[in-house]
Amino acid sequence: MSDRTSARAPFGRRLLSAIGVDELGAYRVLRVADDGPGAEPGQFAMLAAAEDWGGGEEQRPFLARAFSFARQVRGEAHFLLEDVGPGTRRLCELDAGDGLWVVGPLGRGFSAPVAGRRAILLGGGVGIAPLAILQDQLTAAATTVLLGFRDGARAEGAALLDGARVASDDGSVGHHGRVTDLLAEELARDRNAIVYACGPAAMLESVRAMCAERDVPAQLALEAGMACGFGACFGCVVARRGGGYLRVCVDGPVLDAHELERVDEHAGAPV
Amino acid sequence: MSDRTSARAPFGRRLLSAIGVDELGAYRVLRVADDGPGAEPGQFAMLAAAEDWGGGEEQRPFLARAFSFARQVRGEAHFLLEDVGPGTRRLCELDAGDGLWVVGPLGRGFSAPVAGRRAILLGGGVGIAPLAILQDQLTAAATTVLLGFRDGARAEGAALLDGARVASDDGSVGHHGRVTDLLAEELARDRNAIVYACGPAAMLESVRAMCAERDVPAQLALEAGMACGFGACFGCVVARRGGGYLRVCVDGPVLDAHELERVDEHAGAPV
Amino acid sequence: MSVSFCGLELAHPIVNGSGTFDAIAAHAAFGEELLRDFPFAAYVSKTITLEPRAGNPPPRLWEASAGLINSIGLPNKGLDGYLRDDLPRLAELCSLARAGAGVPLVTNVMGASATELTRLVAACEARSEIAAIELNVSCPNVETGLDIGADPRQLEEVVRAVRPHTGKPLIVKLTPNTADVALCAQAAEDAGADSVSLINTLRALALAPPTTRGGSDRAGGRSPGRAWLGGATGGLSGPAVRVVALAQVAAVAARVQIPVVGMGGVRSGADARELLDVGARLVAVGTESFLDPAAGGRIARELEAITRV
Amino acid sequence: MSVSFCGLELAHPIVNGSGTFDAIAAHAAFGEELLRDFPFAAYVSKTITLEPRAGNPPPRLWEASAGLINSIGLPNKGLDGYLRDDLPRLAELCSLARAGAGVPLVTNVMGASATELTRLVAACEARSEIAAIELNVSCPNVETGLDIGADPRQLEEVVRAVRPHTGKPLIVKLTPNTADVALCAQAAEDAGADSVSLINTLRALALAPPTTRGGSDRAGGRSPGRAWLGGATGGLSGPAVRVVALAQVAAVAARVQIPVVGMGGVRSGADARELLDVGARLVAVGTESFLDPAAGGRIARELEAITRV
Ligand SMILES: Cc1cc2nc3c(=O)[nH]c(=O)nc-3n(C[C@H](O)[C@H](O)[C@H](O)COP(=O)(O)OP(=O)(O)OC[C@H]3O[C@@H](n4cnc5c(N)ncnc54)[C@H](O)[C@@H]3O)c2cc1C
Ligand SMILES: Cc1cc2nc3c(=O)[nH]c(=O)nc-3n(C[C@H](O)[C@H](O)[C@H](O)COP(=O)(O)OP(=O)(O)OC[C@H]3O[C@@H](n4cnc5c(N)ncnc54)[C@H](O)[C@@H]3O)c2cc1C
Ligand SMILES: Cc1cc2nc3c(=O)[nH]c(=O)nc-3n(C[C@H](O)[C@H](O)[C@H](O)COP(=O)(O)O)c2cc1C
Ligand SMILES: Cc1cc2nc3c(=O)[nH]c(=O)nc-3n(C[C@H](O)[C@H](O)[C@H](O)COP(=O)(O)O)c2cc1C
Ligand code: FES
Ligand code: FES
Repeated sequence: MSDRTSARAPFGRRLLSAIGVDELGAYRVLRVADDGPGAEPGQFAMLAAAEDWGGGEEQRPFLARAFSFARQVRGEAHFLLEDVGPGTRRLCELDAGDGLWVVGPLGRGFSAPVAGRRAILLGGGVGIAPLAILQDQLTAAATTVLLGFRDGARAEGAALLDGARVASDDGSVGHHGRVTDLLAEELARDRNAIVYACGPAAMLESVRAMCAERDVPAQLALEAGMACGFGACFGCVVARRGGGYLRVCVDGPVLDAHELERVDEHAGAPV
Repeated sequence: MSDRTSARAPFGRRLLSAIGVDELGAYRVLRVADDGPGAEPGQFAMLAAAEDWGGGEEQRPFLARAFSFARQVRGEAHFLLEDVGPGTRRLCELDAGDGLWVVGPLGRGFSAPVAGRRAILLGGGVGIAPLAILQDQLTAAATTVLLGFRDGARAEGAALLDGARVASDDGSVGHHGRVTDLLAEELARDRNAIVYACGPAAMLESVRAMCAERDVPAQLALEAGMACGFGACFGCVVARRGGGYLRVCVDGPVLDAHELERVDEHAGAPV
Repeated sequence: MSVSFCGLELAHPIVNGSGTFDAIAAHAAFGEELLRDFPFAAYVSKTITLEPRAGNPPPRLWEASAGLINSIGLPNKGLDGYLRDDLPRLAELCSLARAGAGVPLVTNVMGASATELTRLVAACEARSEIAAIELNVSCPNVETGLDIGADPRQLEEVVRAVRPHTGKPLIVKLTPNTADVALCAQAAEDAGADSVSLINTLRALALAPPTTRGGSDRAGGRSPGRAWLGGATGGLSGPAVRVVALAQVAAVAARVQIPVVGMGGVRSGADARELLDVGARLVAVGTESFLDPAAGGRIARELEAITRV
Repeated sequence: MSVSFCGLELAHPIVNGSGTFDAIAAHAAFGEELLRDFPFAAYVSKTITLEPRAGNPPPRLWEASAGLINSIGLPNKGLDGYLRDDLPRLAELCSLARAGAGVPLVTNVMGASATELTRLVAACEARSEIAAIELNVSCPNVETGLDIGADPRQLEEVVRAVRPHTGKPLIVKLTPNTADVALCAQAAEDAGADSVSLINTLRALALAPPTTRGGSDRAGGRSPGRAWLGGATGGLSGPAVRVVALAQVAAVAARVQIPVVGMGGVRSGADARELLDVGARLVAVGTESFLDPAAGGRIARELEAITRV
């Protein structure tokens, strides 16, 4: 994991093939045979099925879809999928050997924790994906993992990381309430930490606010509707503190909490 | 088989399911579980796959596609398919149990042979489809079957009918030449016949001309690009003798040769 | 979901787009089921002209990405033929539609000039079977239709000339091939139109594929840029145009007071809901009926289900 | 497949559509491979305005049927920022592109008036890095861009005013949201334009989905007809508009003598071939680059393969 210089993507989309799609509670883990460059934790790829992408009543999906690298192991890239629409649905239905158009790794990932600070990995819903690959590479630093989910089926996603404290909105698993309650506890216990967060906009916004208040550094992995993923369309913006906009795909997806006034409602993972 | 009053289609598209797709040389036979009304020989249905219809680079197919009933047996409707584009390709890839949107049976079929006349069934390429179901129902009348194909792989389609004399453009099977050569022979031998023809436009045109010359009645099953299949779009027309146009989907697809000045280049089966 | 439109009480807001549903042919194909489950709350005839028209030479259709290009060329029997043969039959079918409840019959007419349109409208005025009249000033396949509809001034003149000749609801069908469709809608309203409908098809072009299915060239030798359609250019409809239609309908509904009939690429109740949400009073279904003759009814039911939520 | 365009010699006919490829960002993402396999034979900058613009608030994108609606709002650093920061960097990248062979740099500018446009053009004239200038009079997201471009008279005035201020090739990018685009092209030619380019995006609207992925309503309670895009209406691009673009490019190429840059929904060499066949000199690729940053190069190769046949 580097300091804000991230892995470079091969130019042009690559045709890779799916190894398989495994269930993980309410989520799916898509495994892709990927001989490409290693991804920085927090980087993403634009994915589209090579066959049967679009059509039907909606005549969608048309564009590729953005997904965080959840893990990279021996020539495999793993992506954590939540079926929220036609694109994710199609990707969840990929069979072993099916072709996949891939552009990436793209964007700027998480940066290394300041020495001596505990790394708190805080994820909500499918937003836990980039924290898994982050944990894989944070071997050195002491880490605390806090994950929040809507319900029990989604909470099974926690298996993607080691030693997670879990919260669920419906109380079916772990703490009955928000994962940010757990963050409050942890920071109350020891503030000498850096927070790496990814999840719904509302969650990211309270993480931003809490960390600002307690003056704890925080890196937020944002989301935004994307057409290209490499800075071409200027479509994926969020408001930057002090005016103007940032392109989530090239200025992020990981942004330092200080770069934002607040986290826009559109800038988070599927709720 | 009636006299120009054809079977009526249920109103609205029906969701049927594919039983399977069998190879028949260069063609495929799509078998569909169909509890609908019996089709008249020459009638057709508009078909579209319920899933994965469209999308991809071309963002096609969008409309349903027209196919002649090739056979109906115990709750099964059979269609003979030739892969000539995205729609036929998708239909050729249907798996057992896959859903299919079906509108039909549509159009006006062949009419019964005048008593005492021999029925000559003349087909070219995938145009042999409606002749199979016609033969099934022509039990009474004496019939002669003449089929022409581009090559050997296509000529295997002849198995769809009984006792066919075959011609092939490349000479790989049967008569080396055009199926209309065989028609000339047959009519030279005995003109007391009625010709039922379906195939490429050029073939239908020479059948029309030959029969007109020899004043042998002929019924031609035409094709045309169709959007609806039930007379709604006025898109499927061919020029009518004496001016104006006929809608192939409702005035045909089977037309009496006399209704046409000539067979338009767009009015035949895939070449 | 019943709705009133220019004094007509409709069972639901879904009607057909002119020229996309031939009730006579559909009845022949589908029989009584069509009448029992008639998909539209009002029936709109295809465009009628003063003189008979054979329409454009084939091919008349091209499948585009998520859409259809047509160049039909308004084939019709002409005013006299329509009044003599088709109108009585259509009126009968409309009276039997929806299991006898009946649906109003709208006749769509097009003329090359105010004079022609006036004759057409006056003739419709005289026929009690006709509940409302739609002026097609927007068909991209016919020069005049385009010109009149695209220019607010000309459009206003024509509608003013026609208006006095009928007391029936007068719907002006606008062309989408214009810089500011709201201006055209405004002109129609100022001239006394009771409603505007849109969108008609977007001008589009399809070229003959260099090679046909057999690999042999239909045209005999590559002829670059050769138009596929017998009518050369055509009109694009279907899902591809839906969001363009939505923008135009929203702009028009925001501008005029008269009810708007919105159409363009509607495939579902959700699509219809969007047109209503931006201000349309009725929604017309065209191309989707080609994929499913019963689409109008399905869309009306889906619409009711969403709306009840 | 080399082609000459307004005195520039291009290696092939494929360029990028303005605003659809940020060479600086792409170089940061893909590195030297981008320069080695640079997908375009000329590079067109995104639209530059006199003053800096932040662009429209998000969301800025909506996926339509076989297309994309955008409401970006022309974010840019303004003329001074462009000349100071971006132009030198873009010029450097263009000179290194195609393994050092280099590609000409076209700068696209937009102004709310002839005066603004004149200042922009004059400034570009003074910079040797700029090989040609494209006037954006067609952006549907910005009122003025639309108005100027849609009205042949206004368009002619503006181009006449601007023309004397540059000796560089002047390309006028036309709006497709007009009644007769050939008339606008004619006006541009009469006023001294060296080329016209089209189509820009079709005005389109997307509504916020009543419920979001979680089933909860983003807006808090159904708000019918609420626009999804921060800029309200947007512009449609991609395959959905291809046949509309083909019709407009054909109409324009038939009308004017100056070379035409055709674009709209091009995904393949076959699509590009069709635009060339109806009279375009160059073909621009926009939305397809989003699906594949290297699309331009692939399309150029496919085009060459078809054309050789
Ligand atoms: C950097 C980044 C990383 C991501 N990582 C992951 C990940 O690891 N795992 C994961 O599951 N997801 C991830 N996402 C989110 C994922 O990209 C989206 O869920 C996906 O694009 C949805 O596509 P869809 O077709 O399934 O759903 P869509 O139909 O695109 O709908 C998804 C949401 O978009 C909106 N929407 C609905 N219709 C449209 C439309 N026509 N046009 C535009 N927006 C519409 C609605 O809010 C809807 O809820 C990531 C996103 C980004 C930007
Ligand atoms: C009454 C009737 C009965 C038929 N019966 C049979 C049958 O039994 N078996 C069978 O295999 N076929 C039959 N056909 C033909 C069949 O409908 C067509 O082969 C099919 O529609 C082709 O669809 P596609 O998507 O595979 O190919 P398409 O892409 O539609 O191409 C097929 C041909 O259409 C033209 N074409 C190409 N692109 C387009 C486009 N974008 N829009 C419009 N035209 C285009 C070209 O000439 C091309 O060769 C019948 C047709 C009719 C009208
Ligand atoms: C095949 C076809 C024929 C049409 N004929 C007419 C017509 O005769 N008169 C008319 O006003 N509009 C006509 N239209 C336009 C439709 O009424 C409608 O405005 C347009 O198709 C957009 O709606 P849709 O996308 O739901 O089809 C026709 C459209 C199609 C596709
Ligand atoms: C996201 C996006 C941004 C665009 N920005 C500009 C722009 O800044 N200036 C301009 O003249 N055209 C702009 N366009 C229009 C394109 O250059 C092109 O004309 C249009 O997208 C049609 O081509 P396509 O279908 O290949 O994308 C933009 C298009 C898109 C999709
Ligand atoms: S997604 Fe296109 S600029 Fe970010
Ligand atoms: S296919 Fe529509 S009228 Fe024949």
